[in-house]
Amino acid sequence: MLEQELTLSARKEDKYSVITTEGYINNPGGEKIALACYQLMDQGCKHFILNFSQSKVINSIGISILIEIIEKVLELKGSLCFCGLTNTIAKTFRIMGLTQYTQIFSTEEEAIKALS
Amino acid sequence: MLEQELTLSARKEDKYSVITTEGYINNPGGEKIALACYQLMDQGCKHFILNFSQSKVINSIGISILIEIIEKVLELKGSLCFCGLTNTIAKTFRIMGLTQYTQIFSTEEEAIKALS
Amino acid sequence: MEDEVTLTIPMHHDMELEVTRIAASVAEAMRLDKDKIDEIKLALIEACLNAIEHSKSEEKKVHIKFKMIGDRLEIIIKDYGVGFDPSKIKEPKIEEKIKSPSKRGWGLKIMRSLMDSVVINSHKGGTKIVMTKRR
Amino acid sequence: MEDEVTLTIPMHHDMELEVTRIAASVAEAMRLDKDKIDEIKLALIEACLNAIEHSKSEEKKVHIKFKMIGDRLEIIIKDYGVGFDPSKIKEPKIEEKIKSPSKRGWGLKIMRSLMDSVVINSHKGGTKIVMTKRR
Ligand SMILES: Nc1ncnc2c1ncn2[C@@H]1O[C@H](COP(=O)(O)OP(=O)(O)O)[C@@H](O)[C@H]1O
Ligand SMILES: Nc1ncnc2c1ncn2[C@@H]1O[C@H](COP(=O)(O)OP(=O)(O)O)[C@@H](O)[C@H]1O
Repeated sequence: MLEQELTLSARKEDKYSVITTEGYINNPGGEKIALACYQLMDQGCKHFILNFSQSKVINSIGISILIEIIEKVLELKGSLCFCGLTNTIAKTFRIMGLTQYTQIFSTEEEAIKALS
Repeated sequence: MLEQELTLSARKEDKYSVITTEGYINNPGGEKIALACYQLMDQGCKHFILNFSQSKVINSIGISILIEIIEKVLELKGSLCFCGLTNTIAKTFRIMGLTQYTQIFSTEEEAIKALS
Repeated sequence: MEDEVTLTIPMHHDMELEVTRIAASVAEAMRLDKDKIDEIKLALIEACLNAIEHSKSEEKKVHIKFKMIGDRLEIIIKDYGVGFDPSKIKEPKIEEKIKSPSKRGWGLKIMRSLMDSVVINSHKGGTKIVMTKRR
Repeated sequence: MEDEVTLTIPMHHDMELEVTRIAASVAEAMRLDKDKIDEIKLALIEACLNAIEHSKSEEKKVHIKFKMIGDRLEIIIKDYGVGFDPSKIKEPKIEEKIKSPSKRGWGLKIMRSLMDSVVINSHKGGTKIVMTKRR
């Protein structure tokens, strides 16, 4: 649906960057997130907080793009964490094993605290 | 749908009563509104404001019960008006000619002002 | 681009709301504005209610098809019931209804008023209504 | 009480979201809780995406049926495509995927993890998936 098209905003801090998305994390949605992350990596950012509190729907194609981002972050010896996940998205990430490589926080504040 | 089942609250003032509904104005929804109005009529109330701002969906069975209420109100030489209608519900009431017997106000405040 | 979504629902009251959700989501995808979507929803509720209430269909189902044809949404509502003769249905008048014991009979008028076009095809084998709305 | 809602959608990306809306509304009517509804939605998205992406169906349609059987919701997703052999699909492992160029292959695992049961029936004429979830 058109209304679901993903939009995002990125905020670069000293030690980390926060990417907040809104909408469906499908193929194009995932690509947008990846692009934003890769641009931040080019600017030297290594630690990422993905705030999905306004993204209630995801699919496995979107998630596989997230795995790509995680791979790149690990290569940089950086870190990536999620916050604002619905119970179902968090459960899915756990089932898939994403939590071996990333952390899940309830809120952005908690994620920031853990990174500071 | 269950979540759409109509609920309502009634407020009796000196000169008028306000009935505020939430949910689908279908057959059982309309019957609930009628029951509330008839109970208020028994208590001597003649002027009614129906606030539908939380009722976004209606059907013609619900509307025909509203016509029944209007008939009773006219017999009592009282009045009935609506507020908080969606554009489509207001348009439908106009098409049906309900506006010959009732007034439509944007807000409850305007309806109250007109009755005072 | 021509796209179709079809939906079959059992003949229960309130199932008409399921249909309006799909309608809204199809119409949103076509970028119809909010008021037009609301009008489509109400017209569709009436068409479904008529099938549910009057068709006496033995299979007890209503079949709905949404066709997206450019900027036009066409909705077909079908039942395999007893049918009726639309030319025999009297136009309702509020002046009469308000005094009459039966206040019903507004569904077809509401459909026709809210949609750009409504075509009814009804015979002993059932009823088919084709309604359209442009963006 | 057994009730059925059927829905046919064209094979376009994002049409899977239309399906989740009907699913949500059926599941709400059955009073499944919010998390279960979300799980059904994601499983259903994956089933529809697979039909859209992999079936190569010539009619280019996905057929979905929702059956409400007491406190159990059964969802059947069908395509008339090329089919596949589920026993040949390797279980994805994150340790491998993270190093592999292809990160895909999670759909079936997600469906199986989120639903109470998933039965796949696939052959050259197409694929039928039956998923269930209890209240
Ligand atoms: N699908 C249908 N099958 C059989 N009869 C129908 C159908 N739709 C409408 N009708 C007939 O047309 C009449 C007028 O319908 P309508 O204007 O919607 O008002 P109402 O449903 O309140 O009677 C109905 O009373 C019924 O006799
Ligand atoms: N409806 C279908 N028609 C044909 N092949 C399918 C279908 N569903 C799944 N498959 C096959 O099963 C594989 C695994 O599917 P899945 O686990 O959803 O992961 P992905 O879709 O990411 O490949 C697909 O790559 C495809 O080969």
